Order: sequence, then C-alpha cells, then structure tokens
Amino acid sequence: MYEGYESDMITTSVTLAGVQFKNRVLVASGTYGYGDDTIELVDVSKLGGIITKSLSMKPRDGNPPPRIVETAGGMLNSIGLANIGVHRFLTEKLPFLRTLDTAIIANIAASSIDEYCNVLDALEAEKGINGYEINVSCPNVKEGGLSFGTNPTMVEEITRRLRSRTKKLLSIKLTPNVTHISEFARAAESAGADALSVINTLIGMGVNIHTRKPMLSTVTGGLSGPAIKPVALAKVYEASKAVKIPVIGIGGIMNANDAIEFLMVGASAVQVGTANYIDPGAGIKIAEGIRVFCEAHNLSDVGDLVGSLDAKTEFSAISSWL
Amino acid sequence: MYEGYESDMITTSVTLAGVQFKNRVLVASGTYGYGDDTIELVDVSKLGGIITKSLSMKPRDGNPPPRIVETAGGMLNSIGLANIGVHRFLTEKLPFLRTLDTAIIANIAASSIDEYCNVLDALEAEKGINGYEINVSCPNVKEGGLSFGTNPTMVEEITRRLRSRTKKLLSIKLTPNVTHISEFARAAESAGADALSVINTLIGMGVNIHTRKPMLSTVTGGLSGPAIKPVALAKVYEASKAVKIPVIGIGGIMNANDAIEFLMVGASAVQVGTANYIDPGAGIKIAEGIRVFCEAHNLSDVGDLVGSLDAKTEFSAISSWL
Amino acid sequence: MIQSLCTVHNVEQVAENIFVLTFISPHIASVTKAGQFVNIRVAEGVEPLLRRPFSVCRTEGECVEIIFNVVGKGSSVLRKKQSGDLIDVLGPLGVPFSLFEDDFDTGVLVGGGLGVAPLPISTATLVARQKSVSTFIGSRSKRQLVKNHLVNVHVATDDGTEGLHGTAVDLLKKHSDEYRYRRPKIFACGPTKMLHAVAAFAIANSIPCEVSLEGPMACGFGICQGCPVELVGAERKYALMCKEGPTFDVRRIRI
Amino acid sequence: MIQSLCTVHNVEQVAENIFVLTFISPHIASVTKAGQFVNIRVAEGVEPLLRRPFSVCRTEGECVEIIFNVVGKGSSVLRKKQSGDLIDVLGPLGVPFSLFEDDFDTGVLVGGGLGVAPLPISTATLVARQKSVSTFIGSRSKRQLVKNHLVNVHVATDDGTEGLHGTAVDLLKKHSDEYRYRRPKIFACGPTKMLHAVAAFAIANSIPCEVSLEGPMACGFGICQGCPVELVGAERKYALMCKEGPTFDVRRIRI
Ligand SMILES: Cc1cc2nc3c(=O)[nH]c(=O)nc-3n(C[C@H](O)[C@H](O)[C@H](O)COP(=O)(O)OP(=O)(O)OC[C@H]3O[C@@H](n4cnc5c(N)ncnc54)[C@H](O)[C@@H]3O)c2cc1C
Ligand SMILES: Cc1cc2nc3c(=O)[nH]c(=O)nc-3n(C[C@H](O)[C@H](O)[C@H](O)COP(=O)(O)OP(=O)(O)OC[C@H]3O[C@@H](n4cnc5c(N)ncnc54)[C@H](O)[C@@H]3O)c2cc1C
Ligand SMILES: Cc1cc2nc3c(=O)[nH]c(=O)nc-3n(C[C@H](O)[C@H](O)[C@H](O)COP(=O)(O)O)c2cc1C
Ligand SMILES: Cc1cc2nc3c(=O)[nH]c(=O)nc-3n(C[C@H](O)[C@H](O)[C@H](O)COP(=O)(O)O)c2cc1C
Ligand code: FES
Ligand code: FES
Repeated sequence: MYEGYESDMITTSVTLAGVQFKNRVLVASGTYGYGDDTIELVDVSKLGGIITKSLSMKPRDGNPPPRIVETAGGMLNSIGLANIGVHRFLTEKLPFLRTLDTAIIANIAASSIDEYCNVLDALEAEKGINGYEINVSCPNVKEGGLSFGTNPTMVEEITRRLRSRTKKLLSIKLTPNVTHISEFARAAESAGADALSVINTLIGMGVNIHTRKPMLSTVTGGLSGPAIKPVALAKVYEASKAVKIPVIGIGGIMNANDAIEFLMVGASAVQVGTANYIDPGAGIKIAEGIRVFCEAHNLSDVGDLVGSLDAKTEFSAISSWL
Repeated sequence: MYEGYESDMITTSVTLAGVQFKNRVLVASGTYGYGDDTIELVDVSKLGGIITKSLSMKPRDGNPPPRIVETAGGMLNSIGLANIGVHRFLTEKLPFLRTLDTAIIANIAASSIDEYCNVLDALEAEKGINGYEINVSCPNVKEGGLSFGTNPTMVEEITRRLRSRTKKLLSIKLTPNVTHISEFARAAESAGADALSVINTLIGMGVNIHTRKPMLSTVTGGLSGPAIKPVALAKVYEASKAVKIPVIGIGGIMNANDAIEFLMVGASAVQVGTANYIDPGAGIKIAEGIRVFCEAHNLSDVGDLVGSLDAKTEFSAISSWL
Repeated sequence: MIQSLCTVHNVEQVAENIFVLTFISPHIASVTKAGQFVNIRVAEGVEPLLRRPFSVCRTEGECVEIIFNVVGKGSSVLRKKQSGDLIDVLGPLGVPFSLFEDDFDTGVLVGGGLGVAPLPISTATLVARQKSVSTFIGSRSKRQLVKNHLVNVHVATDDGTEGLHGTAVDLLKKHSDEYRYRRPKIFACGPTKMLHAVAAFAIANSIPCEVSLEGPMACGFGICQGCPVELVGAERKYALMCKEGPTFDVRRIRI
Repeated sequence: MIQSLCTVHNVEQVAENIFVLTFISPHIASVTKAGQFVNIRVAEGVEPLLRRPFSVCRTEGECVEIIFNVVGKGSSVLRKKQSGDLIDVLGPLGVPFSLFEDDFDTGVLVGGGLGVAPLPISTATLVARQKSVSTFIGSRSKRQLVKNHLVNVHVATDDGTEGLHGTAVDLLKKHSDEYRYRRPKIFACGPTKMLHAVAAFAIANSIPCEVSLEGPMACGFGICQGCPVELVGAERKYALMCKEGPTFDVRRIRI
C-alpha cells in the first residue's frame, strides 16, 4: 500500500463458499422484491447480490393491512411473508434474474422443516441461483407457532437437513430476538452452514392511541431501519466472534459509513434493507462509497476492513455494567 | 362518564403494593441522578416518583470515557453504574429526598446476590424510601460476568432473597436482551415481586470508522430513547400478559402519547428516562398530558387506560411471520 | 418512473393549513396521468425516514403541483421548502384513473377534503378529451376549500359555511340529474368513509366508479409488499395499492 | 441554571463555515461567567435527539452569542435558524474560568480553532478587572480565523496564510516574554492535542493554567454521568465534565 494507489486497483469482490460477489453489498430479503421492480431506476447488476423475498412452497397472501408503520428512526412491518410461491418464482421471475450480472440468492421461509427442504429442492432443480438464505424467523407449526429461530436445536436441524441437499452457498439468517445469538451462530456453523446472515428484524409494536388498536394488524411486527443499527452491530460482533464462517451484516445500513461499521466489527459482506425503500439505488451507492473509503485510506482490498475493529476490551455485551 | 366531566375529578394517582403514587409517571434510574440536580429547574414533587441511580454497596467510579454516543433516534451509554455507594446516598442524598412530596424508589445494582441483600438491608434501616427497584442487568461475578438478568433462576433467587428482607414495594427491572421476557416476568412474580420494571436498555454498539475504535470504551453499551420504543412496547405487552402483578413500562417515552401507548398495552405506570436529558421537566409534562387525554376522552381515572388495547389478535410476537 | 432531484419552484398557501408545492420535472410533468402519484423524500436523515406519497394535482409545462395539508412530520418539512431547494422525487407511480376509456361521456369527480388533490389534473384530461365534467367537493368548512382548476363545481361543507351543509356524497346524490342520463363514470378521492359511501351509491345506481385509495406505504412501487388492498372474490386475496392502484374500480375491492 | 425558550436574534457567518448565533436571554446574559456553557435543543423530534453544548462566546445587554462551525446534525440545524425562531436553552452551565481570583495579573488566553469560543467573554471580564491580556489563537487557515472582541491578539495558521506558520502553542512559547514576568495565568480552549501541549508547557514553566474541555454529553448538568474526566491522584477516579468542568486546573486532570 502506498500513497498514489490506483483506485481501479482496489479489490471490491469477494468469494464466499464458491460464489463470487462483485462487491460486498447485497440487497436484503423482502426489501427488493424479486429484483425486477427497480430495473427502470437502477442498474441492479452493479449490486454485489440480490436476495429474493422469502419464498415458501405455496403462494402466501400475507397479513391484512396495516402492514407498515413508521417509528422513530425505523419502521415496523408485518408483511406475513406475502410471496408468489417457489413455482411461480421459477417460471415468472428466475428467467429475468438469470439475465443479471450479479449473484442471486434465494431466501426460503417455511412452517415446517419439510417445507424448507421442499422449497430448496424445487430451487436446486433450476439453474441461475447461486445460493440460499434461510429465514428461520418463521413460526414452527408443529411447535404451536414458536419461531424456529429461537430454538438452537431447530436451527441446527434445519441447517443439517438443508446442507445434505445442496452444495451451494447456504446462509442461515438469524433472528436477533434471542439471549445469546452466538449460540445460534455456533449451531448453524456446526451443522454445516457456509455463512450467517445477521440480523432479521427486532420484535416491536405500536399503538394508535386514538383507536386503541395496534398499529399493525398482527399486533407485533418487525422493526428495521437506522434505529436498530446499534443492536445489529452488537449482534454481528457477537456472532462473528463465535464462528469461523463469514457473517453477512444487516440492520439499519443507510450509507457507506454504516456499512463500514459492520465490516469493521466482523461482517464479510452486508445487506441493505429498509434503505432501498427510500433510495432504490442505495446499495450501489454504498458499494461505491466503501470503495472510495478504501481509496482514501490506502487499502487495496475492501476485505482489509473486515474485522479491523481496534477494540482492546473483550466482547462486553454481557460483562459491562450497563 | 358523561360529556362535561370535571377535569379536576380525574383520578391520576395509583397505589401499587401499598405505595401511593400521585400520578403514574416516574423518572427512570440513571436518568435523574439522586433527584437533587434538577431542583432549580423543575418542581420534582409533581412527579409520580423518583427512581434513584443504581446504588451498589461501595461507590463505583464507572467506566472510562467515552460513555455516551448518540444514534439514530436514540443513544448508547456505558456509564458503568457510577454511583456514590449506598452509605453516602443515605447520608448525603436521602435527607433531601425525604423533603420531597413524591415516592422515592431506590434502585439497587450488585455483582453478587449477597451484595443485593446488603444494599437493601442498609436502605431498610432508614426512613424515607418507599420501595426498591432491582437492576438485574449486572454482571454476576460468580458466573464469570454473565448478567443475572439473562438467567431466570438467578432472577428468581434474587427476588426471593430480597423479598424475605423487606415488606416494601419490590420491583424487578428486567432486561430486554432475552428470548422470552415472559419467562423472567413469571420467575420474578413467583418469587414474590410486587411489580416489574420493563425494560432496561438494549445491547448495542457503534464504531468510529475513522479511528476504527468502538464509540464506547466498553465496546458495547445500552441503547435507549425513542428508537427502542417499539421493542419496549412489545416487551411490556408480553410481560404484562404473563403475570398478574403490575408492570411499569419504560423505553423511549418522550411525550404523553408514548406513555399512553405503554399504559394501553398493559403498563400500570411508566418511567421516563432519556427524555429527562433533553427536557428535565418531561416527566411532569407527560403526567399532565395523560390527564388531559383522559379529560378529552371522558375517562375518570388514568387507570382506565391500563391494558385497554383493542387487539383481537392474540399475542403474536412469536407466531406472526415477520 | 424515474428517481430524480427536482428543484422546488415554490410553496404557496391556498387555504387554511393547505399548501401547494410546485416542483420542476419535465419528465414527470409530461408523462403523468391523472390519478398517479409521486413519492417524495422530504428530508435527508431519519425525520421522517420514509418517503411520502402525494397525488399529482396538476402539471403545467415543466411544473408539477402537489397539494397537502400540514398534519405530521413529512408535511411540516415540505411546507418549509423554499424556491430553489432540491427534493428527491420518485414518479410517476401507480395506475391512473381510466379517463381515456370510451365507456363514459361524463366524468363525475368527487373529492372529500384533500381528496381534491387528483381532480385538477383529471379535469384537464377530461376537458381535453371533450367529456362533460361534474365536480362535487366537500370540506370541513369554507376555510379549507380548494376549488382552483376545477370546472362545474358543487360545494358542500360540514359546517355549512359554503355551499350545501353536508358532504360531497350528499351533493353527488342531490345533483344526480346533472349526470345520470349522460353516461357517467365516477372518479372519487377522499377519506375511506366517503369512498365507502360513494362506492355504495355507484353500485346501487349501476354507475361505473373508480376510487383513489390512501394508506401506509414504505416504498411506493412494489418492493415492500406493505400496501395490501383486499380484493373481492378474486383468485388472490390482496392487490398492492401502490402498483395496482391507488385507483381501483370499486367492484374489485373491499374498501 | 434555567431552562427557557429564547428568541433567536440572528445568525451571522463570520468565517468559512463558522457562524455566530445570537439569542435573547436577559437571565443568561446577566449571570453567565466566562467559561460557562449553554445546552441547546436545536430541534424538536429526534434529529438530533440530544441537546448540544456551546460555550458562551459573548454577552451584550440581553443578548448571548455562541460561535460554531457546521460539522454535523446539530450545527447544520442551528445554522438555518432565523431571527424570531425560538430555541430551548438550558444554562448557564458548568464551572467558569477562575478569572476573578487574585492569583494572577496577566490573563493569557489561548484558543485553537473554535476554541476561541470562550475568549471574547473572558477578555471582557479581564479587561473589566483591569488585568493585562495576551491572546494567542491558531486556526487551520486565514479563512477560519475569528478575531472579533479580542485584545492583544497573536495569530498562527497551520498553512501560514496569516500570522505565524504554526500553532497557537508555538505562539504561546514564542511570545512568552510578553507575559511570563507579569504573574500570568493561562486559560486555554481547543482540541485535546493542543490542550495537552499547553498543559505541558504550563506545568514545565510553573504557570497556573486552566483548560476548557469538550466531550460527549447527554444532559449537561449532572444527571447522566456521561462525561467523565480522569482526575490525577485524587480520592475519586473521575470528575464530571459538565458539572465540575468544563474548565479544570491542568494539575487536577489527565487530559
Ligand atoms: C397514493 C397516495 C396519495 C396521497 N396523496 C396525498 C395528497 O395529494 N395530499 C396529501 O396531503 N396527502 C396525500 N397522501 C398522504 C400523504 O402521503 C401523507 O400521509 C400525509 O401528507 C401525512 O404525512 P405527514 O408526514 O405529514 O404525517 P405523519 O407524520 O406521517 O403522520 C400523519 C398524521 O396523522 C395523524 N394520525 C395518524 N393516525 C391518527 C389517528 N387515528 N387519529 C388522529 N390522528 C392520527 C398523526 O398524528 C400525524 O399527525 C397520499 C397518500 C397516498 C398513499
Ligand atoms: C462544554 C462544551 C462546549 C462546547 N462549545 C462549543 C462551541 O463553542 N462551538 C462549537 O462549535 N462547538 C462546541 N462544542 C461542541 C458542540 O457541542 C458540538 O459537538 C458540535 O457543534 C458538533 O455538533 P453537531 O451536532 O453539529 O455534530 P454531530 O452530528 O454531533 O457530529 C459531530 C461531527 O464530528 C464528526 N466526527 C466525529 N468523530 C469523528 C472522527 N473521529 N473523525 C472525523 N469526524 C468525526 C462527525 O462525522 C460529525 O460530523 C462544545 C462542546 C462542549 C462539551
Ligand atoms: C417490509 C420488510 C419485509 C421483509 N421481508 C423479509 C423476508 O421476506 N425474509 C427475510 O428473511 N427478511 C425480511 N425482512 C428483513 C430484512 O431482510 C432485514 O433483515 C431487516 O429489515 C433489517 O435490515 P434493515 O434495517 O436494513 O432493513 C423484511 C424487512 C422489511 C422491512
Ligand atoms: C445514561 C443512562 C444511565 C442509566 N443508568 C441506569 C442505572 O443505573 N440503573 C438502571 O436500572 N437503569 C439505568 N438506565 C436505564 C434506564 O433507566 C431505562 O431503563 C432505559 O434508558 C430505557 O428508557 P428510556 O428509553 O426512556 O431512556 C440508564 C439509562 C441511561 C440512558
Ligand atoms: S408501498 Fe411498497 S409495495 Fe406498495
Ligand atoms: S453530561 Fe450528563 S452528567 Fe455530564
């Protein structure tokens, strides 16, 4: 590394579990549809990757309105995983996605382990998908609706079952609504996950005090956006300290500086979610902003930022007196 | 209830475990010092109650700077429970607090169960304290710094030990950094707690990307302020559904509308924290705002708001597909 | 649909608490059809975090007008914009009113409160296509009434300070002779309660009717699934308000 | 210390990216002592959430002046305040410089960058008490230099565009003959690095010295414990910057 380092010589790409990403910025599941709604607005091929909306076996209508409410620095959603189902995805969306020059990760949601497997099998049969992200923040019908993602044994079992069915990139998307996310990170790693996606939304709610009704039809929903960034950073830090596999950082990333914070605490890549609603080109701008930061700091590879936090103190989520 | 209901006939007071609060708005621990710093600015006797900064047996210096950082809609802190210790509190602060016409709740923090007991014993010996709030978000030295508050057995044991030593109001302040706060709520209730204080701060962190250092000297800290209100509401809703004892709602309350949301989801009273830094009179304004809301809605008692949420759906923190 | 930084031309108060903001966008001004909307990022930062959708009220040359009343975070910020400020606008979005079809001769425009927003641009389209126009608007009082750029206007106010003492729907019923025998089609925008009444009236009288809906949106163009509208007896349960609306034939949806 | 809504008198640019905001507060104007600060709620809502502390720069009649450069959320909002706007001000806060003591004859004022903020009010006090004043200020360049309301000023710039090509500390050393035999006491404000150097110089030369510190604050008056300053060899480890500072004798603290 020397002063006049050529900007075009900065390595932005990264290979995770055999998949090459042209940069470390992906768009998060549920915040970019199936990648085909923004083509009038942005050159989506400039993204590191696109994670699809969660796909279930059958199409899902989703929850009744209201599904969205803005909060201080964030938003709550209760979409109910509305999606077109894996088969319509394969026939109606995948052909277009194949034309893009970016990594395509299919996100899978299900209400039973068998459903996870069936959706994955359906996707495995087709070309054009680079890997899978598994949304474990789904109610496990067998256990009375308790989320898979809050039970480490379930996370381990889902991972093991899916691992045995695919050699493609398999990332488990963890929920932050647990005491020790490291426990879940280790469970997924031990069962063969290639990566972890951290975090999904925080559980939250709001009340319309005039009608006395919850702001969301389902009472509680998922909190996302800048408000959750500090929590997401702490979870990514905790998870990435606990495992050797790469962690993909998610939560409240609005600009390149936010993304760089995630890289520094240990994320190998990041996903941009809520920011896409405000600026559908956010992901591309963030990727470019990270590159410019590296240039300014004479780094030859964006990867040099990963885990570069200068923290003398040990991980203190638990041991510091708050 | 009829149209021309007299405003001065609205009941604002409430008795919880024998302690009368003139209104349902208290100031939260660590956000109002020992109640003596704001006397030039506001008439603190108009508050429903004052919760002291957490008191430990010996004085605590607290953590090195930086201890504070602003985030989107919130702030992170890592004070390290800096406090003057219970003995100086009794001699230097309590005499003044006794002169106030408001409820005084001493908040206790400790690194061992014995320390919790010793602090409580020291406080029991003196007049002028109406009750105790127990901060269980403290590292348990015996268990290598794991927080007491993330282990239901510990919460139960602390509650039981303290319950046997006092007949005064005993509220256990729960941490939100757990999978199921209801489990902790029930543990505290079964061990004899009179009330629950919900929530303490969320674990979060921030990075200064220019220095690559954590924003807080302890790496992670506690997130508070409006950003966490949706999470706090969901936790209060979950906790209050799980127990019969009153829940005191805390988290991001900035104005009367926020406080009313907490009452509606099931809180019997609320605490105002971060808002005090921005407006030391916030608690009093909020109490007045709640009264005005009741007046406008022809309610004769602020208590009519408590748990008045009109939610057809069952508690769905877990069962809704996020 | 494009995303672009547009220059604010001016912000003008037109009634009590009601403002018209004009911004410059040759593209949006030229392609927007009546009933479409724009999604505006009113501020950088998080207050407010999300864009705010506004019906296009009128276009003229390179200028686009929106009309709004100041109720919350977004509108308070917009109100303070000054000539020359830049705003980030996404649009035009959504499905327009079907003003270009030949299944009607008289456009019956109904607006309640700020539901008048899409009526000026609708009027311009109808007039250009030489359709008859009957307009019925209601507001709380004379002070909140906005009648600019409308034709053949009947007015109602809740407090009777101008026009009929009643609602836009009362007007619609009262003056039905004006349009009912002239192949009418109703285009309505306003509070849900009003749309409900308009739809009931239209269905009872077999008058074709489209309404423009409002509701929470995160993205405004289909990537969040945040804006479901319940469909009647369709193969799907919900349509997306932003992408398949905000205008809907009343027979398709449950308002 | 009072909390009150104060009317903004005006905001004026005084150098590159540097502004002076004047607000009206008879109380704060009359009781504030040099080195004290005010804590301003720059906006309602959450952007920014916390108040922002600013040294009082000068008072005149009922007016209070602060000086700031636009670096982030708070200062960007403040810069746009207009005459007549109201701001919520808490103050005066903190412990002033000990300008009223008799342990010195010459006040040596040192300011780096926006560290000049408390120097005008300090100058006024010293002049009124008929002390000698020597002033040393440094800035990045001539364009960021603010010399108003100071006396006997020596200037340094990092880029040499005005005065000495160097720092305020270089000036302080260079011109030490001006004050060293006249019972000096140094009062300094500026970046930590500069204060460090000033303190080292003062201690090495046995000149009494007070510095005004800066750092993150949540409340500004003692209720959050968020602003520790490390003490040297005291019975306690930390003092609170807001309540026991922001001015400290350099021998008391670890900068
Ligand atoms: C397709 C579409 C087109 C639109 N077109 C227009 C238009 O042309 N003109 C226009 O003005 N708006 C229009 N809107 C609405 C607009 O997008 C904003 O919602 C509106 O301007 C308010 O935004 P805000 O940020 O100012 O208020 P927000 O801060 O979002 O808050 C809304 C206000 O409503 C209040 N509120 C919410 N619920 C209740 C309740 N139950 N009781 C009492 N108060 C409540 C809140 O207190 C708040 O003051 C449209 C919306 C859509 C979806
Ligand atoms: C007692 C006291 C007195 C003060 N007096 C004055 C005064 O008289 N005048 C004055 O201007 N200020 C003064 N300050 C500082 C002032 O309170 C604000 O911190 C300052 O105005 C910036 O606030 P902001 O909201 O504009 O910036 P913020 O939004 O709070 O951000 C601060 C800026 O610093 C940047 N930043 C932070 N860390 C780094 C880093 N490591 N590298 C690069 N950039 C970084 C951020 O990007 C941001 O732009 C004083 C502070 C104290 C405690
Ligand atoms: C409206 C909305 C819908 C979402 N849908 C999904 C989904 O289908 N599957 C999933 O795994 N995550 C989903 N998420 C979570 C995001 O992918 C992301 O983890 C979360 O929003 C945090 O990132 P952010 O703060 O950048 O938005 C959704 C988020 C939002 C806001
Ligand atoms: C600076 C700071 C210090 C705090 N200190 C304590 C403490 O000593 N003991 C405690 O139980 N809670 C402490 N808290 C937590 C608050 O009492 C409250 O639970 C939390 O801040 C959430 O409420 P809020 O969002 O209204 O601030 C502290 C919070 C802050 C911001
Ligand atoms: S608002 Fe996002 S899909 Fe309609
Ligand atoms: S800033 Fe709160 S104690 Fe100093």
